[in-house]
Amino acid sequence: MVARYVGMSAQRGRQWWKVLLAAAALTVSAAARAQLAPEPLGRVEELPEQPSPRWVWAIDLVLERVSLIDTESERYLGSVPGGYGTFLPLFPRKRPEIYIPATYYSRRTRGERTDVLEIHDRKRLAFVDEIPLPPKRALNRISLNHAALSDDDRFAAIFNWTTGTSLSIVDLQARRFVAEIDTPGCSLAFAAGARRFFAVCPTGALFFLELDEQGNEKSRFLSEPFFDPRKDPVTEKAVRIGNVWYFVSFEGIVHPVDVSGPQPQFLPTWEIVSAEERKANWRTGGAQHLAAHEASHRLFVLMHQGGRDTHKEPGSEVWGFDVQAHKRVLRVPLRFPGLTIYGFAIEPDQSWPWGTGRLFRWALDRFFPAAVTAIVVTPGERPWLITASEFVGALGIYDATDGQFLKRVQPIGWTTDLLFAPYGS
Amino acid sequence: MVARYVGMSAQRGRQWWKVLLAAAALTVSAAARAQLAPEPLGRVEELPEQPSPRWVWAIDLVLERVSLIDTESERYLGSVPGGYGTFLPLFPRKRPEIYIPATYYSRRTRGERTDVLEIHDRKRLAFVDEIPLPPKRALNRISLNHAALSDDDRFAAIFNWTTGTSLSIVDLQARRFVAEIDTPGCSLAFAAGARRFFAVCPTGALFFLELDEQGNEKSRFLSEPFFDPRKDPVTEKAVRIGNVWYFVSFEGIVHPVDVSGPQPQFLPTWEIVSAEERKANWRTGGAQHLAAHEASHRLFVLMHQGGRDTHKEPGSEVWGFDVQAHKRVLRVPLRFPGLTIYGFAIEPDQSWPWGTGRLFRWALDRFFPAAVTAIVVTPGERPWLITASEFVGALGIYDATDGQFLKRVQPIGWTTDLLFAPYGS
Amino acid sequence: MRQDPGQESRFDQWFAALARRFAQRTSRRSFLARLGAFLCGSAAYPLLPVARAATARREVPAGEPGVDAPHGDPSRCDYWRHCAIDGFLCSCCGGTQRSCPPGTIQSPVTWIGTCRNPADGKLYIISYNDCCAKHVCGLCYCHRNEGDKPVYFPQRSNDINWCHGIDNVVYHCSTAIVVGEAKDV
Amino acid sequence: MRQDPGQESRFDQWFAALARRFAQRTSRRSFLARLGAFLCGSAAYPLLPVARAATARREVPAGEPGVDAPHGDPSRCDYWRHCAIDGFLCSCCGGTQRSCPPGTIQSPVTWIGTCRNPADGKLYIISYNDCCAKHVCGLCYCHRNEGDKPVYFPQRSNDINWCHGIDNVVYHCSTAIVVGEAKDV
Repeated sequence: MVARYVGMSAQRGRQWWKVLLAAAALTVSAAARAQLAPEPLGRVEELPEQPSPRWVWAIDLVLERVSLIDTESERYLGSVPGGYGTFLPLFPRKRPEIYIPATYYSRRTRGERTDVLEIHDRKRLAFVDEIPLPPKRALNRISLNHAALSDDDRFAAIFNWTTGTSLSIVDLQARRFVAEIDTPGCSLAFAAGARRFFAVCPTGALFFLELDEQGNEKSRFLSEPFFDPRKDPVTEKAVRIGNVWYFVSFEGIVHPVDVSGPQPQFLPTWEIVSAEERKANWRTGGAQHLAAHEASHRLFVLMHQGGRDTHKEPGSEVWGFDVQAHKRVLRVPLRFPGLTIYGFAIEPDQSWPWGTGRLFRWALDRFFPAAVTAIVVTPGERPWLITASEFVGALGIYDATDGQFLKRVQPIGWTTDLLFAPYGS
Repeated sequence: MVARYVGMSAQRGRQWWKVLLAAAALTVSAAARAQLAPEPLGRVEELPEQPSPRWVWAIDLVLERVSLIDTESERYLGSVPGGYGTFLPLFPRKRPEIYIPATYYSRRTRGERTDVLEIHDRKRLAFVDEIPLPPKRALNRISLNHAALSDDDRFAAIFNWTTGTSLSIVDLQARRFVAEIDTPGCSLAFAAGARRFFAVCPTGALFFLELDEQGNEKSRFLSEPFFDPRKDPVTEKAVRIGNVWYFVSFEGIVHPVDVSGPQPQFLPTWEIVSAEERKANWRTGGAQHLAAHEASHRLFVLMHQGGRDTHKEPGSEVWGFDVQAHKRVLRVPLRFPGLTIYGFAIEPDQSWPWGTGRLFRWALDRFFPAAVTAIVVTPGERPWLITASEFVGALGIYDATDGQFLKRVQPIGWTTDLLFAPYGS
Repeated sequence: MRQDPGQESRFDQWFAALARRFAQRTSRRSFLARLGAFLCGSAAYPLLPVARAATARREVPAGEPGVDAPHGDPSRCDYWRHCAIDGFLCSCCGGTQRSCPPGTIQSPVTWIGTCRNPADGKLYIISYNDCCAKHVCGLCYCHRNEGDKPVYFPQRSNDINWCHGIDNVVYHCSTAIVVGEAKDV
Repeated sequence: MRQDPGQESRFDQWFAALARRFAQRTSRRSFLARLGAFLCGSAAYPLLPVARAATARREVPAGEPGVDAPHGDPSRCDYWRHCAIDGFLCSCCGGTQRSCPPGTIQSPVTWIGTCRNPADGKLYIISYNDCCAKHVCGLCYCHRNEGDKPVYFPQRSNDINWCHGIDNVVYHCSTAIVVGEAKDV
């Protein structure tokens, strides 16, 4: 709908070409007698069995879906719908499936509410099955860590928020809802082993939930507070490397939590900003401001310059840290991921007058705020840093090893909320 | 979501103001000791009993609703949701209600389909009741004349399209579905009296359906063809003045159909474009390219300059005709209704540097294509011509008597599909 | 419509003046803002210099102009087969001009157009089968109306939602499939 | 961030040059297009010179700055009560900063902020009750984070969907209601 005029301008262009064509047709037709054969109906595409580490999923809240993009070949591969409101897709390591905790009303925004865990096939990107859930899942602005898969893909935990808090446990092997287990005022859902999840409490403590083989509660454990939510809270957007979860606070303190043992180990904290950088007001912020690369033990943090309470402001740089050395090893100045309007990319091509293309690119990179709100890093050998800005359907691609800007991939939608690169090689 | 940065820029501004404020506060606080009282919770607005002729409803397909705007006071009054896909709201003359033929899937875009005729209260803009329909209503791009109310508001007819065609008849007094009545390949739904509807057939004929007191079929009648759909089809967007429906063809021929008698009377056709104008390629086009003013017997037609097959191209002028004299009495050059992005109006205000406001307005009106896709005229004494462009949430307002441009009313949404001014005084 | 060549120069003068003036009294950013505010509209509408969708799939059958020809790129609105299409191009949504994106269902019923293939100068009947059962694709919208008729003339109407003959009427995108050669009209 | 005054003049030169060059080789329309294409982005983002919503309702209680003061207009994001809001302003959606639009339901539970009223220099507790049960309003989005905390600290988190304590969690818009004076902190 939205780009009807675009179609029309193309049409105007066509009127003009028609003249040439008429001519062309006459001349050509004598020569080339290429006769097109009738084509089969009903063809539907399928994806290869083996996903690529550079396949990236991107949530678009306006188009109500999560889209799959091959950043290597720069192809839009397809999408999976998300239902009403925000949602967090889950990507199992073993099964060729995608799980979507989704919410529906019988009349779109009124009537009866139904929550389900949807199972979609990864090859056909088609709905397969749904598992009914208590209609309680949290519909918060940023859905990161609002659901989790156990390390063996057997169980899913979905975070419920009704002013009270709980976790819905689903057995993905048996494809059935197991139990709703209350979490004493603690929020979110993080995996910590094959039978364990944890949540963050308002006190700054962690609440651990151990499951039995059926997925019912086996035991629970409340840790000591490891930070002060009133002084300097950690964000909800922690990322995991191996058995360590990395929480980062508004002021840039990294709180590593090792969940390998029976009890969580709060490893020594460290800072991502030096004294001078702090003076220069460098802070982390954004919707998805952390990313990790397992193999190289790298933590990537989205940074900007701003005062207090700017913990949701978009970023202008990404800083890469070695989580073992606690040292910064990479500093990537960011560019705006790409200009799209109503799903159309504004990008120089042959139709642009000579020189204007280079001018446009230069001006875009030179004068345009990077405005990056989400980052992710692809797994595997030569990792790529993928960036997005929430009001455009575009991806900025960088070499995650040396920070080199590689390319833009667009259009991929109308808006871009969160990014996922789940397919390790 | 979409305008987060706007909030932020405001925020930056605020940082600056804080300084002033701190100062201000100190000085002021001593003097003005205005103490704000706690405010009540739970307040919900209601509309006045008596609607105004200058209340205009505007469909926004991106925000999935029809919004009510008081074009006189320039206030956004509220909205009614529309369910999945395109829809045509119905506005009864007698009851303080709004009817929405709506479609829902149990899982948003999959699962079981349910079609209902929704009843919403005009004062509270709240859902009241729903009447189940056969899940067959047509979901075409432009919903104009896809449903109709009988002249006495007793019955509604909803156009069904499943490659076959039919009408769903609803008794609005008893609030119950009465019957699905097939229309032999004929489409759309127009009112022609208290117990009669008609549809347009592919042959260029009209199909009339007479109902009994219960709303069941009493008799049917197929007219002679009154135009040639292959040569010069009339559009689906006919408007009504008294008992005459005015159909206008792609080439600008007006086909008036008088439905007052037991049989339709095809009145003499007339043209809206002179020979010279035709040479200058003046054509009618747009999504909602016709409007009518009952009292003054005026027909308003959205016009543009373009070649064949431009019957959906946006308009640059509105021409007003006296349907009795078949003469043009008004020619209104149009302006772009207004620039909005993500529901924000780009409009000069005190925050703009001196002079830039006037420059902006001047440039907008001088260089910007009018790009009008929908028009409507308010009923009553001093009618207003209301214009909209489908990719912006803005209304352009003109005096429908002398064509004077009066003002812009914005923002009213993200996109604007169709307009309705149903409240005659 | 408002293409008045006589205005060209006046406009440029005005524009240069405007630019200087803005630059003097406001910061670069707000300068861009004011200007952008006015222009972005223009950009968003008929004037939009949209690039062909780089993320689209370009499947080019033998006997067609080829992706680099003006009408040869299936991801462009002016691809020759699109002469009567109204919808989102499946080539941009995970499918091609001849196949549906993963997880959608192709509607068996449809409307048709008659388009000329520049490569052989012949007219072909093009069937614009919709791909259905997933929410609207939203990429590469294209609307052309050669021979389009109102909805009461279905087989030639591109305003109709053609997701029918299957159990879901949710529209996702449109294909453009060659049915056969048409008699020259 | 990229506010480098030193660039000012260079930019303007570049710009003037660009303008002339474009004007020479392209029509006014496509000139606007190219330029607009680049600028509209800038306009759509931090730089956007959005007007206050003319269609909003401005209910100004006694003891507040008043609509013409920078922080006095309830339809503006920088209205003093909005210091910790994240959502669409109900004043733009058919309600006011203190009441919900017709046909919505006000959530009884909510998050709060502490904002200073410029008119009396005092701090007030503001309750940002959501109006619910209608699809998102989409007008006058405003996001400010003074004192905002993560979702695990609910009473101070504006990222939480607060449509609760009623039978429908669909979010439409947010109010900003004075609960009472706060101890100066």
